[in-house]
Amino acid sequence: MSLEYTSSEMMTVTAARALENGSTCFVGIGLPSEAANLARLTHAPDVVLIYESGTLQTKPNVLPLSIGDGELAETALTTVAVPEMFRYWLQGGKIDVGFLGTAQIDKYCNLNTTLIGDYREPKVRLPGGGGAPEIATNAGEVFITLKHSRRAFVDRVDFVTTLGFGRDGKGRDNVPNIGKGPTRVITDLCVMKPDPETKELVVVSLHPGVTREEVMDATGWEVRFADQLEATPEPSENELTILRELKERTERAHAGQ
Amino acid sequence: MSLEYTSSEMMTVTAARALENGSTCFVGIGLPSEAANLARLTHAPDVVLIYESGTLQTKPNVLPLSIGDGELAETALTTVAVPEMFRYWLQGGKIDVGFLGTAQIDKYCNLNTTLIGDYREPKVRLPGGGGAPEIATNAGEVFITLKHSRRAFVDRVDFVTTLGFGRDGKGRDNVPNIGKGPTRVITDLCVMKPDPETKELVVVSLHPGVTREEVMDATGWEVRFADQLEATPEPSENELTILRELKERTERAHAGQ
Amino acid sequence: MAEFLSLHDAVARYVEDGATVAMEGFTHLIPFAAGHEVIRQQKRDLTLIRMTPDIIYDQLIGAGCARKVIFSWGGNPGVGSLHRLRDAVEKGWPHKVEILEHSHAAMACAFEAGAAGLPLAVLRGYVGSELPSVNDQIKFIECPFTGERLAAVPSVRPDVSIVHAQRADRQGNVLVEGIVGVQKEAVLAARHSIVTVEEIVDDLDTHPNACVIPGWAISAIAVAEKGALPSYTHGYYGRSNRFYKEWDAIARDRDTFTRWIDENVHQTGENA
Amino acid sequence: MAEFLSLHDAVARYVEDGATVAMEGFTHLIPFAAGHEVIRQQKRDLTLIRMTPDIIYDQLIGAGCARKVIFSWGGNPGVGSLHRLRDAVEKGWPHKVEILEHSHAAMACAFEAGAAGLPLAVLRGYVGSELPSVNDQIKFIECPFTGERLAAVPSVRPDVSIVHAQRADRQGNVLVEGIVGVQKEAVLAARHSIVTVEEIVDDLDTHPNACVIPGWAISAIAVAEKGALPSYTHGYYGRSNRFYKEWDAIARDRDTFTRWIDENVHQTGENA
Repeated sequence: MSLEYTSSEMMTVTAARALENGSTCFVGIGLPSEAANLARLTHAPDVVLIYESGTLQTKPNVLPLSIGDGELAETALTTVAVPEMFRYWLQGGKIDVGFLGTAQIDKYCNLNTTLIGDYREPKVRLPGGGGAPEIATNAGEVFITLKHSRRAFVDRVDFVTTLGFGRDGKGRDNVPNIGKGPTRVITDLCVMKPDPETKELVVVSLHPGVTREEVMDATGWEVRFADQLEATPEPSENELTILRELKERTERAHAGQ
Repeated sequence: MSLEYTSSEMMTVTAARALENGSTCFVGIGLPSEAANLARLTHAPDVVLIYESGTLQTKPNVLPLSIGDGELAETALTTVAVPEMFRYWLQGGKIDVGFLGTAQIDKYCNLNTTLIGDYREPKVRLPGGGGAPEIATNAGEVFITLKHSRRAFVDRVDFVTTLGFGRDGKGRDNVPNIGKGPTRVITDLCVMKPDPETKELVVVSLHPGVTREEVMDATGWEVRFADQLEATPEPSENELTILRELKERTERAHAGQ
Repeated sequence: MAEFLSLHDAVARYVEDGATVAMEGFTHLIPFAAGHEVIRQQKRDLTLIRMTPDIIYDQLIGAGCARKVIFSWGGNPGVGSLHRLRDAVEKGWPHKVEILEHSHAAMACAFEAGAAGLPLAVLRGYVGSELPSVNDQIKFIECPFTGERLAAVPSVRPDVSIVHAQRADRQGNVLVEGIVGVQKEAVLAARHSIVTVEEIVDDLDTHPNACVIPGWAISAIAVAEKGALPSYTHGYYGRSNRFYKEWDAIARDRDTFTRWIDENVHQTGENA
Repeated sequence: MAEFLSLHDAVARYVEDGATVAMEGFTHLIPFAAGHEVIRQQKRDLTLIRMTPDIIYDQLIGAGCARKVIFSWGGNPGVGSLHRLRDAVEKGWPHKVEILEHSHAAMACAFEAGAAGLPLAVLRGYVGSELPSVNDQIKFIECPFTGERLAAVPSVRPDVSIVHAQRADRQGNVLVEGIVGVQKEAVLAARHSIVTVEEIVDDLDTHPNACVIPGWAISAIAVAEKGALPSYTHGYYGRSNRFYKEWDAIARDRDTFTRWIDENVHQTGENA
């Protein structure tokens, strides 16, 4: 039996599945938050979700619009001050997975959320680093999720806001007390992982119905595919139901405010 | 009309009077705590008492035996973690007066609470620095109260646990972001203040009935007296009553535990 | 000791042209009423510090109050860009605004260090990021024990910090509850501070380790009911996510923005 | 994820001979029951870290468990000396104990830095004190922004931290309330941690910003009713000031001390 689902849903479900039950996850707002909460509501009931607003072990019933929605504090185990969040919980090494989105990402998984163009004369000014620069280096590993497009997937980011593996893939070599960095990138087309040697992002799994050409067209460098390219498993009916209910609840809640 | 009172009571009342209403005081346990609470219960109802256990703006009904008695937390505005206490409240410059006791004090108002004798082969091991080294430098000014004796008032302390004005009286010169240091020492015999130039402790006021000879006998250096030596005012009946009630309440409370 | 002032008087007294101002509140408890008062009083050349500029700084920047913005994430949360911030940075409207940007971790540590009276904050940060190449206030030091290279940033020590909180008692002690952000740090780090509150009560009615800022650590307290809207006050009212979304269209256009400020800030007065 | 263990098993598993151990609790919530279990299991060569050694370390030192003590104030609060600590330092009984001493401010910052995963803590400390001349772990750095000389100490990162708290829920989340000291920092700074609690409950029943240590940040939880006596547990029982005073006579004499430990620790077992 074949289910109907959108490529966005495919992305979210795949991203959610990456998160192991029981792990502690520092959650970025937007797509990462959607995926992390879907994980919590499906296979990972004991995943610990932490938002940079200080909400520790939170279980929002609807997705937050902002990183500090009241829902996050109301359903948290406790809420700590923001300096404590970054010092004790992130830098203190308590986070297994940092889950991030980004505006731009390059071949070596560096992230740009600062600007397009030149720093002093930006074409487009983006929001900036936020928590990402230290999430990416202080968390045990990093998952990244974003929609696949040539605008987003570039050969070299305009600005390295947040370290993937550096301009040359060696940015984490010999750095003490640093996490593994990005271990997977989940898009609406595929899953990519850094090559164990070169750290170049490689497509390891194609989503159902997606062709290599589509991925190549949406990627700003000559993207490589793993020798053993896998097919991403489809979402289950249960996952789709729960995701859709979550999004409906969210929309209802936010429309009312 | 002449009141009966002990030299200890005279000391406590005089120390209490030093504390201005509305000031914030970081309180050491023992004599300083007794004096600070007497101040709060008499002329300084709005004095803010802070103990290093994290109890902020506390109003104990009985004197604490330890720096962290339950009474302190129960009557505090709020209680913060100890790192916050030392970082935000003391080092952050929120304390007007640090109120300290000591085992040894010298001519330049340096305090020793570490040991008598040589550090590696101590004759007597004392408790150590505790909060004093940073209270003495980070508070706006410092009051010291202790009983007068040759054992306590020495020419040179065996060990500078806590800076008064250094071995040569110049220990605070040109040090940035440092408090005024000790501005008065209140004993059971007299009040002493550092000479504005040399920083040597000078007797500025004798308690009623105390002679210069008694002070000289109890001081381990050739102590100087101010040109305009004053007579410390006697305790009032009200102060004595309140002090005695406080000590009675305290004894009753501690005996019951 | 905190003085109880009207919001007008508190802003008039403590926010001077050219001052360095931190208005904090991490999504929660953003001091919008105070921000509007700063706009009404046409303060100029402010250096605005804030981890997440949010709509409040978009309004101040668009209204011409800012000379410089120090921040770590400048967006309309969950919605998109801050159009007034972008217009100022990209096109210099209403005038050029300088920016100095950090990461959240660095700014959070810098507020903490400011509250702690230190000149610098030390963190394991900025590794591999290019932010240090565009922010000369980010330096690196070597740990004298391990040799590890660590980032250092100057502490945040504003001339005045402005925060919003649930309530104050009659002695001026303030309760902050829920997402407390860096509000306490902002107040303690600043030379002066203004706290707006929903209400003044006889008894704060708190638990033993509540986040309470004592009155003697605050310069002025002003009652500003619903003073955090469109952000929210835990226990009082929710966030107007709708307004955050609507702001996108308002702020996108210079004229629409100016009209909105005229109608909703200038023409209303303090109790709007 | 915190495992629920008996106190015996928790100590047996996590406290190894030669380990660096922090038993914290600032006057309040001192983990006496756990300390006694360490004595019963005759752990040896421990490096004991604690801001205020107090009676608990006097007992461990006298019982021969300690090789080194790192502290900032070693006394019987409000009573006098720790005679066992003094006897070990001054006369080497039952064997020589090394000491490394700090100020409270430095140790509090060192715990904070340990929890924050940093190798060092920076503070405005030790100015004019001679402690740096007898503690080679105190260094000074220069602020790269202001040139100010600041003290630096290594962060505290124990092999195992042991603290006592009011209660845990069934997921192992722990509430600490009242004088919270450096307990949370001790747990977060350590490689392993044991938390003893008065009771296990279905619901911690806390307020939004309570000091709660999540179960996944703790190694083991053991129920130890009255586990902080003669210190106290806010909301459960008071401090036995009387015992603190009585301890002076017990600890003054080696034989009296040894007899007391035999009768009150060795012969009693975990549930004494």
